[in-house]
This record gives sequence, structure tokens and C-alpha cells, in this order.
Amino acid sequence: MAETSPDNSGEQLVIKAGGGKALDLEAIAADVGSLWRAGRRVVLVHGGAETTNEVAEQLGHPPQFVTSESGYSSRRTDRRTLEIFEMVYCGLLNKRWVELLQRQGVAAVGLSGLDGRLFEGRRKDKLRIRRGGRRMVLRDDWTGTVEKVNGELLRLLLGGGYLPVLTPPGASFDGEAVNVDGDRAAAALATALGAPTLVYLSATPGLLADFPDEDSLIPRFEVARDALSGAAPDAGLEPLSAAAEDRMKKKVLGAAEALRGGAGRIIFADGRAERPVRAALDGAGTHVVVRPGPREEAR
Amino acid sequence: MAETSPDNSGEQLVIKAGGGKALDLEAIAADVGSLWRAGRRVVLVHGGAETTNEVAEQLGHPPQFVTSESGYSSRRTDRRTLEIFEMVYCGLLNKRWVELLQRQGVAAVGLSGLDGRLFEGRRKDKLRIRRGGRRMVLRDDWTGTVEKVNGELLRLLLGGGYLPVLTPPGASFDGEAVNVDGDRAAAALATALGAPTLVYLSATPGLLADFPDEDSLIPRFEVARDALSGAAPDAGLEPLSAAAEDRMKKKVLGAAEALRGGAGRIIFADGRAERPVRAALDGAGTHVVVRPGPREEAR
Amino acid sequence: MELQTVDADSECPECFESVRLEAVMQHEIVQCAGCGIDLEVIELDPVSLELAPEEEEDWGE
Amino acid sequence: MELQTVDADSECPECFESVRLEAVMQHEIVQCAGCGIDLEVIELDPVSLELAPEEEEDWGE
Repeated sequence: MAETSPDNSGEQLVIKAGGGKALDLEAIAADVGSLWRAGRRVVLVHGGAETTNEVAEQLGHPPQFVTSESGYSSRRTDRRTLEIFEMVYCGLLNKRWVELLQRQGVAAVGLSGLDGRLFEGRRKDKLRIRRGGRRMVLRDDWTGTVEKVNGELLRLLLGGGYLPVLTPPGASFDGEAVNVDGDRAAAALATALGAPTLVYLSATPGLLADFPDEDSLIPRFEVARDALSGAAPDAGLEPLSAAAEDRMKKKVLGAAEALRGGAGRIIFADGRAERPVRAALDGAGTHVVVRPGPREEAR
Repeated sequence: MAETSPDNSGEQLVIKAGGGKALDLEAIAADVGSLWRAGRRVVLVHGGAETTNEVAEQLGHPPQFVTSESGYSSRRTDRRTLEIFEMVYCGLLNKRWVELLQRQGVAAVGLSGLDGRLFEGRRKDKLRIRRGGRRMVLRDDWTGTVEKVNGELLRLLLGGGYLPVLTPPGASFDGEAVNVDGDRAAAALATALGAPTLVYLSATPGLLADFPDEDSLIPRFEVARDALSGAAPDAGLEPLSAAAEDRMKKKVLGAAEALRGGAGRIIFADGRAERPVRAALDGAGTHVVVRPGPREEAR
Repeated sequence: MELQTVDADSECPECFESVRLEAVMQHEIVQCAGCGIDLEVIELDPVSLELAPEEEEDWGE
Repeated sequence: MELQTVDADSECPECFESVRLEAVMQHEIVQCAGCGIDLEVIELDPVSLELAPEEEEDWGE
């Protein structure tokens, strides 16, 4: 293990738990509960893609995925899909997480990014996509970016002793519900709260140099602060995003954004492990850290 | 119109909007938005029974209703039903209300009674029911009472300038999600906040002396404070609960509870009307008021 | 699938009088002829009886 | 239901050169041979073209 984490319980911790059904929600909730009872202030962001696909099928509105011109795959989010997305993310899964935490004695409060405009940004109602060799414009899409985080509402809740459990969707500047990327929202959240550590939990040990070989775990990656300010969205972390497969790519972009926003440490860890958050804080998974540059005062 | 409401914008207002699809959510949201912008502090509670039945059918888990031994009909809430209930109440409808209000420029925050244990009570995992002439014990039921309201979290949000949009489920004392009656939760909420006025909006002009004749609207019902403290749950309002048909009976029980808790005025008004809340505050619908008794200091 | 019913003789856990059960279902509430208390049919095979849970003021949801 | 495609001649709204469209679909992006700008096929019958929306840095959800 590279380092054992000092029990800096005062420090803010942001955890993004992936949506995969391989994750043991109960184990993660128990771990977060013990951190919270030890005084650690935590904000949890969760996903739900896999379950949303299943429910969409059952409701006869199967999910459609489109590939954006720049090659990223995303969920076609027409209004009906957005409503199914809300039912699963905000209804089923958000309240499942809150219930699991409440049963651990944690004062969990579940909110979406629409509530109090916790995640706010621009609605991209037109998408340029590739479909069957054609370039197309896709209209009536309900997806958006995360450009602002309502840190004031979060501090209000954290100050009141609550543990915010957050989920997409977010809000457009006009107050519309928009499907936003949870990994990127978690990065914006870490920046807004000045959280030194952001932990991404998913169904893999961490970033793998040779996917899917789980023994090729990259334990640590140091980046110089000024390397982060390049033009590319993954500036400074290019080797990591090159190695990352599709869904992980977005988490690496999130990591780059969080590091640019001032976070000192991003951990990609295994959400299936025993006490996954503690293990991550104690060194497990891939630790992406900013190498303190000459101008860098102690963080 | 019996009375025009003084624009006591400081006073707390609790609104319970029924779940019926006949209600014009957009019109109600616009009306609430204008009250909120005028400085009125509002908490909205919403239902969702009708939509839940539809989604339960689509998901192949059709709703089952049971009649309790004391004759009240309620939704059989096994775990699968509870999850569908959460998807519709907390996912689809709660975020629809929040979105409608956000688009009106209102800082709406959607929460269930599970979040921060806003509605907390005892889980009734065993129900005594009548089925086909038999008396039965129904186990594995996820319904509960509302005995405590987290007024502190609500005041935190209201103080921060937010408009809480609340929905069942509630939380059991063990932190489990339980299906609770929204009308009764609204009554407990009014009591916890010391709100002088509770407005029930539903798809009918108000309480009807001769259901379903909409011209038989009861405009006003005065009750002496000490008549409220009888043993029966509808003590003091017996004539109203006698006239009320099934779903309205529960709202009358809620009204009795809110009046016992200190509310001064309960209004049963038509959620389909133009500016339904303003109309209700200005005298429309059935106004149930406490006749100030001799010991009653000015409210 | 028609729910299973059973005829059987059992004993009241409260007053130990014998209780005659006719075409009862699992979780059905029956009244003891001896002491009048409400009993719940917990199991059918073999039949087992327990005091039925208290009737709670219940508004239903 | 196979999506409708159309062959047609139209005019680039940017440089007013004529634009030859072959088997295009509604909302398809085509490039103007004259000025190279991206155009969107807004309507098929009659064909209408507009500047295609900017390509946004899009991570997708």
C-alpha cells in the first residue's frame, strides 16, 4: 500500500459509487456509515445505468445509445427516457442508498441534481451523432453539462449533520431536468466543496494498464500541477485515459477536472471489496495524485 | 367567499396536492410560485396513487388493495410494491413537481419522508385485514405511521430560502422505508411547523354534503377547540367524515389531527381551478376553522 | 392456484381448550370458542396457533 | 419502418452555391462542396438546409 491515510476526519470526502449491479451496496453503506460516525464528512454520488436499462426494457421503451461525433457513447435521452431515468435513479436507487444508510444510523438525505439546482449547467438539446455511417443532428434530447454546483445547499446540509446522497439528473439554467454524467458531476462536486479526496468505486480493482487483466493495476500516478492545464480535457492524465476502457475514460476525465479544480487525490478503487472506502483511503486501487510543484503551497 | 386572506406572507403554508391525474400540476406550480415569490413560506406534499397503479400494471406487479379490519382500504405494500411506489412518488412525480417549480424560478428541493427521517413512525409489518369473508393477518407489509416530523431539517431548508417538496414514503424508527399516508403526513407536518393553514387540493370543489353533487359544497365548518379532543380520530368533525367518501375520509382525519396540533384553518379546495391555492386562501372550497373558545388566546 | 385450506383440531395457547378448525387458511384469524381470544393460524401442516397480533388503529395508505 | 431518404438539389445558406443531396435523411449533416461548411437537412419535402449546430465537446452520459 502506497500510504496509509491519516484519520483526517475533518476533511471532506466525495465518493462516487458506480451503478453496476456487481457492487455490494450494503457493504459500501456500512463502510460509509462507520466513516460518518467517526466524524468524517462525506457526500455520496451514485449511478444506476444498468438498472435503468432493465426497467426501460420492462416498460417497453428500450434504451438507445448514440455515439457522439467525438466518439463518446451516450444514452439517447428523449423525454420518456428521462422520466424512466428519474424513476430508477431518484426513486428506486437513491432511496435504496438512503434506506441502507439510515439503517446504519446515518442521517442520510437523498437529493437529485435538480433539487435546489445542486448540479446546474447547459442543456444540450441538439447532439451531433454518428449513426450507420451518417452524421446526424439529434433533437429533443434532455442531456446537459454540469457547470455549477450549489455548494451552499450542501454546506447547509453538511453543517446540519446530514450526509447528502446525490444522483443525476441535473438542472439546466432554465430549470429543466437534464441527464448529466454522474462521474463528471462528482468531479464538479469535489471542486465546489474543496474536497481533497474523490473516490471512484466501480466493479474493477482500479485503472488497469492492460484491460481487462486485473493484475495490471496501476497503483499510483503522479501528475505535475501545470501539466493539468493543457487544452485537452484529459490534459496531464493522457496515459491513464489511453489505458482506460470506455466507461472508465469518463472517470479519468472527471479526475482531470477534479484535480484542475484543486483536489489533491483521486482514487479509483474496487467497489466490490470488503470495506471498499477504507481500503481505498488506506492505499488500495489507483491513486492519482498531484505532485506538489515549486509554487505549490502545502495542501 | 367567506373571507379574503390577509397577505400574511410571513405565515407558514402547507399544501397537500392529491395524486389524481385530473389535477393540473402546471397551474398549481405557477400559483405556488407566485406565492413563494411574494415571500410566502410554503411546503408542498404530493401524492401519486393513480400513476403508481398504472406503472405497477406495466411492470407486471398489479396493485392489490386490502381492507383493514376497521374498514379502511389500503395498498398491499410488499417490498416489490414499495420499490415501484418509490419509483413513481420519489422519482417520476417528485422531480416533475420540482422541475415545474424550478422553471417558475422557485428554489424547490424534493425530498421523501425517508430523507433525514422527515416523516418517522412505527412500521406496521403485520396488518389485520378482511379478505373474502375471512379475517387474516397480512405479514411482510411495508406500511407505517407518521409520529414524528423532522421540523429542524425543514426549518434549515426554509431558512435557506428553499421550498421543500415532500412525498411518501416515510421512515420507520429502524430506518426502513415505509408507505405512509400523505394526507396524514401533511397534517403532522402542519403541526410540526406550527403552520396556521393547511390546504388539501384534490379533484373536487371541497367537502360535499351530498357526494357526488358538486353543488352540495360545504363552504364552512366551525368546530370548538375542546370538541376536538374526543377519543375518536375524527373527534369534532364527525359530520364531515360522515359526508366524506372514502379517500376524503382520510383527509378529514388529517384535518382533525392538524387542528388538534394547533392549526387554525384547514381548507379542502379544488386542485383543478385557476390559481387553486390563491382561490382557496381567498375563501374557495370548504374552510374548517376552530371557533376560538373562551380560553383561546388570539391565534 | 386456490389457496390451501385445512380441517384440524388444535389447542388454544391461551386457555388450552381444544379448537376445532374448519377449512382454515394459513394466517387466518380464528376465535377460540373457550376464551374468545383471537388466534392466528401460523402453520397448516401441522397446524399451529398463536395469539393474533393486536388490531391496530389503522388508516391504511 | 425504413427512414425516408431523398435525392435533391438545394442551395447552401452560407455561400449560396448549389448543393447536390443524395439519399439524405431528415436531420442528416452534409458538407457544402462550395464553402465546406456543415449543413443540416431540416426538411425533406421540400428540402431545406440550415447551418448545422456547432459540434460541442460532449462527453455523453
